[in-house]
Amino acid sequence: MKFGVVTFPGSLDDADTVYAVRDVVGIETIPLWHKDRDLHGVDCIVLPGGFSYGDYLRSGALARFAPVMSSVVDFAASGGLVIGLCNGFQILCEAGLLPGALVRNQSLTFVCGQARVKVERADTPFTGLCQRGAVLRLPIKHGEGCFVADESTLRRLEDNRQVVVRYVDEGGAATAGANPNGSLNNIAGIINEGGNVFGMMPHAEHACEELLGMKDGALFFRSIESWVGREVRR
Amino acid sequence: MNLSPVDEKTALEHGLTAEEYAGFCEAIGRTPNLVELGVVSVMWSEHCSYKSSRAVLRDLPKEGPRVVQGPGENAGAVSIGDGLAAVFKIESHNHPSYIEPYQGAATGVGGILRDVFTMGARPIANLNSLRFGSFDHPRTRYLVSGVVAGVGGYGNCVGVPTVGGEIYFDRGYNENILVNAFTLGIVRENRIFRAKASGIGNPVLYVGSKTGRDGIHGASLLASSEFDDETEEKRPTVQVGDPFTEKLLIEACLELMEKDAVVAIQDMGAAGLTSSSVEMADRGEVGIRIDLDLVPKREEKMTPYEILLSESQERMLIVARAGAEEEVREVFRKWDLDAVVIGEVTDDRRLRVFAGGVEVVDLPIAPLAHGAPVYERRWAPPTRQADMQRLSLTDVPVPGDYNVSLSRLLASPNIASRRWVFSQYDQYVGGNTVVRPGSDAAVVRVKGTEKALALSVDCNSRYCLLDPYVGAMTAVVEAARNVVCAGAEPIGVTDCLNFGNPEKPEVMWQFREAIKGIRDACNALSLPVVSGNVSFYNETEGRPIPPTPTIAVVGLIEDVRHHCVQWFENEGDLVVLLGRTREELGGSEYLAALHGIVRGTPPWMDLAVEKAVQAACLRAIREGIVASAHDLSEGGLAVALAESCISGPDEPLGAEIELEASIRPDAWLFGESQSRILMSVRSRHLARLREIAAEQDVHLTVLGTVRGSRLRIGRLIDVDVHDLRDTWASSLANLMAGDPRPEAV
Amino acid sequence: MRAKVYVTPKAGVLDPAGKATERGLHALGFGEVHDVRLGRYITMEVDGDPTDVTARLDDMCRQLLANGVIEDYLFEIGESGVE
Amino acid sequence: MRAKVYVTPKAGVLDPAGKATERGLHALGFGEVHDVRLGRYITMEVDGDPTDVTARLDDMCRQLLANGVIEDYLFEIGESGVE
Ligand SMILES: Nc1ncnc2c1ncn2[C@@H]1O[C@H](COP(=O)(O)OP(=O)(O)O)[C@@H](O)[C@H]1O
Ligand SMILES: [Mg+2]
Repeated sequence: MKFGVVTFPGSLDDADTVYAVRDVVGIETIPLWHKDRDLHGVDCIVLPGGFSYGDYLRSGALARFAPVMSSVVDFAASGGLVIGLCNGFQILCEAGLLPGALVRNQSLTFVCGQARVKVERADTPFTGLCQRGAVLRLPIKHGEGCFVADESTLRRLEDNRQVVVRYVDEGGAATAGANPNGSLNNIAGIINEGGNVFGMMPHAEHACEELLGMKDGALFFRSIESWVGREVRR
Repeated sequence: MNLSPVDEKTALEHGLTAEEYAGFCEAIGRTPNLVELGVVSVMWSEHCSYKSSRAVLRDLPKEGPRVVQGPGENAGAVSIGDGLAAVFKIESHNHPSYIEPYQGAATGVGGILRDVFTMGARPIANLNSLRFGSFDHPRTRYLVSGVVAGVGGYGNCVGVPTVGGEIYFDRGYNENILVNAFTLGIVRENRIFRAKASGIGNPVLYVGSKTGRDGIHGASLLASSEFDDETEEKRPTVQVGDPFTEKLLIEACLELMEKDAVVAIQDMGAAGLTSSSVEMADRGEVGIRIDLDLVPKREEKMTPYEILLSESQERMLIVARAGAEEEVREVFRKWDLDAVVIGEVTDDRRLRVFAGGVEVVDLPIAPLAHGAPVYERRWAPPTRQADMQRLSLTDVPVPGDYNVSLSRLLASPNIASRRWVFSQYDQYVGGNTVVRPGSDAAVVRVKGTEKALALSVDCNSRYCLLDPYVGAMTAVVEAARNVVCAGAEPIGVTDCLNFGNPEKPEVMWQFREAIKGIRDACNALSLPVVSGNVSFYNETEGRPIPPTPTIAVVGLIEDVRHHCVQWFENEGDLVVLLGRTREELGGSEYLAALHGIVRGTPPWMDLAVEKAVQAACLRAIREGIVASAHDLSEGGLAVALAESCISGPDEPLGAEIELEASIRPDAWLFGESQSRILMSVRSRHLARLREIAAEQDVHLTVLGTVRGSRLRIGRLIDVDVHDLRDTWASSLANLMAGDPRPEAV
Repeated sequence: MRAKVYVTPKAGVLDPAGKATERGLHALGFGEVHDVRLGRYITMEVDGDPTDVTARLDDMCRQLLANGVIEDYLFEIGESGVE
Repeated sequence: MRAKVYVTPKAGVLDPAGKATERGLHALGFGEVHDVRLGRYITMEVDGDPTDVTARLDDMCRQLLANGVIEDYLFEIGESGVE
């Protein structure tokens, strides 16, 4: 099992992701460079957090044109696993690999803190080791994390059970108070119809180490590892 | 291009005095032209030359066994072992932030980051220290929301976490806010880069953003007729930051520094190309020749004057090894940045600048740099000083209901939770933040080692107003005490000295007293000052700000597992106080917020006692017997107790304090006696803690027990901690909610 | 030649920035304002044959300047309109 | 009535967003583009006497919609212009 973490100009959590997955969780992980189309045989691509190209026009708008992204699109089309965290989620939406878009937080301010998310689907490659309904604690830090989509898209997402994680309160209820950015239906992360492309605003990579206060994030990377392991055996 | 000699009138318009102008003419043996006048006026400005402060700053202790780089470079550096050094500095960006709060604060953060990564250090943490006017001033909310968004906007986008800081509100800053930004970076000790040009013939490269007409000094001057034919746009423009480019610049510079190509490097900060080239040449005792035609420009028809004095952001000047030009260009190309050879190092110890084939500047380096004037400004205490220090407590009524007093104090903008501020900052990026904002000091681990660094920035300017000597001392020891409470040994200081007009004797007196205070405190705690910044002329309509010598302390934790936080951890732990409580209310937040009184003398400071308390606390934390440690500051014992109950990430814990007041109850609860630390420990560790305290001759009192969900203090206070938390947690957000202006619509 | 591009949030798509701006205006006493929508206004110089420019601008908008999922766009070419 | 507000970075002020957008357009093969500047486009409904609206809008721009230190603004009232 090998992860590849893409560095775009302006990526910020790329090195942290490599460190967390490789050195803390202990799964082979290599950096990928935005100008390089070669994916170096990775099993899962991570699009990390940050402000790719400054995110000045719209977050994620420019990153999708990087040379590496054409390989990512092909990889996803052939069923490869892709996970986008924060800016990575924004890029996946901009690239059309995930539906909807992420716009300015309702508060119009950047928000950093801990969020609780409920795992709505434990049968995806990204969440296989989670309990369905489990409430995880993960950091968030973004200015444009408000998930929006038109009504029919939103309905389709819910009907197809593509919402993987949702912002909830301690009791597991998706209340307005638990919603840090105004996302429709408290959506924190979604998966594509094919079930191989996943994006979420919370930062799994910053929740892998007890010393840093949270470790639920490691579940996502371990889930992917175990899913890939099973695929290989099959 | 007009290169004829200037006259004295123009020199005065540039802010030089008649004597300075005459002195400069004499030093260079002729009358400068306008471009040269621009160069000398910025080099001799207070900001670049430290002409009013240099003589006084000599007093600060700058040496110590850990010091790798003291003041004089872009930033200071102290060794943290394992071949690594911590590089840090704090800097002000006060005036720009008042004019344009978002961009002013943002570019302040950008500037201090460059100071640190020019040394070869990767920035891993930012702090910010902010001062605003009171909430009844119409501009305060606008300034607060803009500055906080700007600090976050820049730091978040470059990927350096903001892990702490301070923010205070006081009428004294109504028209003159303070924005001080701090950056800490880590570097291998033997790979520190300095800004000392050398190697005759070595190329000088310009890297980063293009030059525009940003923030050129002397706004009034630009309107002078001399510029009519050459300047399209006379209006001086505000500097706008581009954190994305800065991020690329960080990566490119650090990557380049891994190679053997860089001889010297400096960022283009205040006075841009001028000060960076002059200072690099001065340190290396060489000359420098620059061709302005080669400088990448953003705008057309820029004059040599504008190019030399532009303060466009995200730019650096590099002296490279001859022959390494292509290597430099290649690295910058990888990061999509400009890198252009614009000149070379020369042996004539002169600054020579060419434009359009014409020599527009030919000046000796020495008089521009260390030849700048040094003033012994006159000083005298303000006439009101003695009066301000008079306080008669008999005239201060004791509160009827201490629950109400506590709750009002917790809602005071100077004590309430700062979450509204720091939730706008990325605290996680970098993956090193062990203790995020919200405890006495932030803790960041040092990857690849067992170590961590604790950081705190502090200054109680009310104390400094009432007694700048004691106030400045207190700033140092409080920052150090915060770091100790996190389990760290303080190892270095950087200061940002924000004062009024130094030409006023009262301001100079405040400044001198403050320096003495910093000196004495640093000497007592064996703390070197390795970098700093002076910001004078913080006044409006003749009224100076309260003296604000902001102090940041960096502390070392040898084993990151032994870090400590301020909130109670376990039901049943004993609550213990180190240090003594005196009947002291002068300068307290209690008097100011609840009685509207700002007078008296600040709390007594005994440096020997302080040192002992810190030593005892650190010892106990290192032995692993402390569950929580919290410095007592604004709001005193009661506020510290409340904070330990409610500031943690989980459910609040209550406490039962049996002890009764032995002095005036409001002084006992809310007085701000120094050198005190509130701890919680498992009862089985009490005996050992007593031993440690006895060894250091530190007074120890067992106050009570962590228990339940009420905070009960003797017969004075009995409240539900959830209520306290709600009051404390929502206050700043409520105060800011009155701001109709969403930042950067 | 000069081109101006107007990008607006699609009708029906949540516009938090527009809403916040409206709240801000109300708080400042401009209660007469409603339906505030916040978009982008992009100006640029474009070289080339005027007949091609329209098609090129349309490409730019579709590929980059607007996000078709949530935004509409319009553009103008030439010296007319608001500077 | 309908109002449209155009907010643009002042001439000479660095516009990182415009710069990044220009670079993005170049990378996408739109090399014919230069001087890209990025501003805001705000639309709203305003009630009230048409003769007062101009003054009110000017106030809104100065107080909230534009940052006078680094931005210029312009507005249009009525049905004309780009929707
Ligand atoms: N401007 C700011 N930016 C980031 N963190 C801040 C800021 N102001 C305060 N904080 C954080 O809030 C907490 C409380 O600050 P403060 O009241 O100054 O603490 P103390 O009195 O212990 O020095 C600290 O953790 C501090 O780092
Ligand atoms: Mg403090």
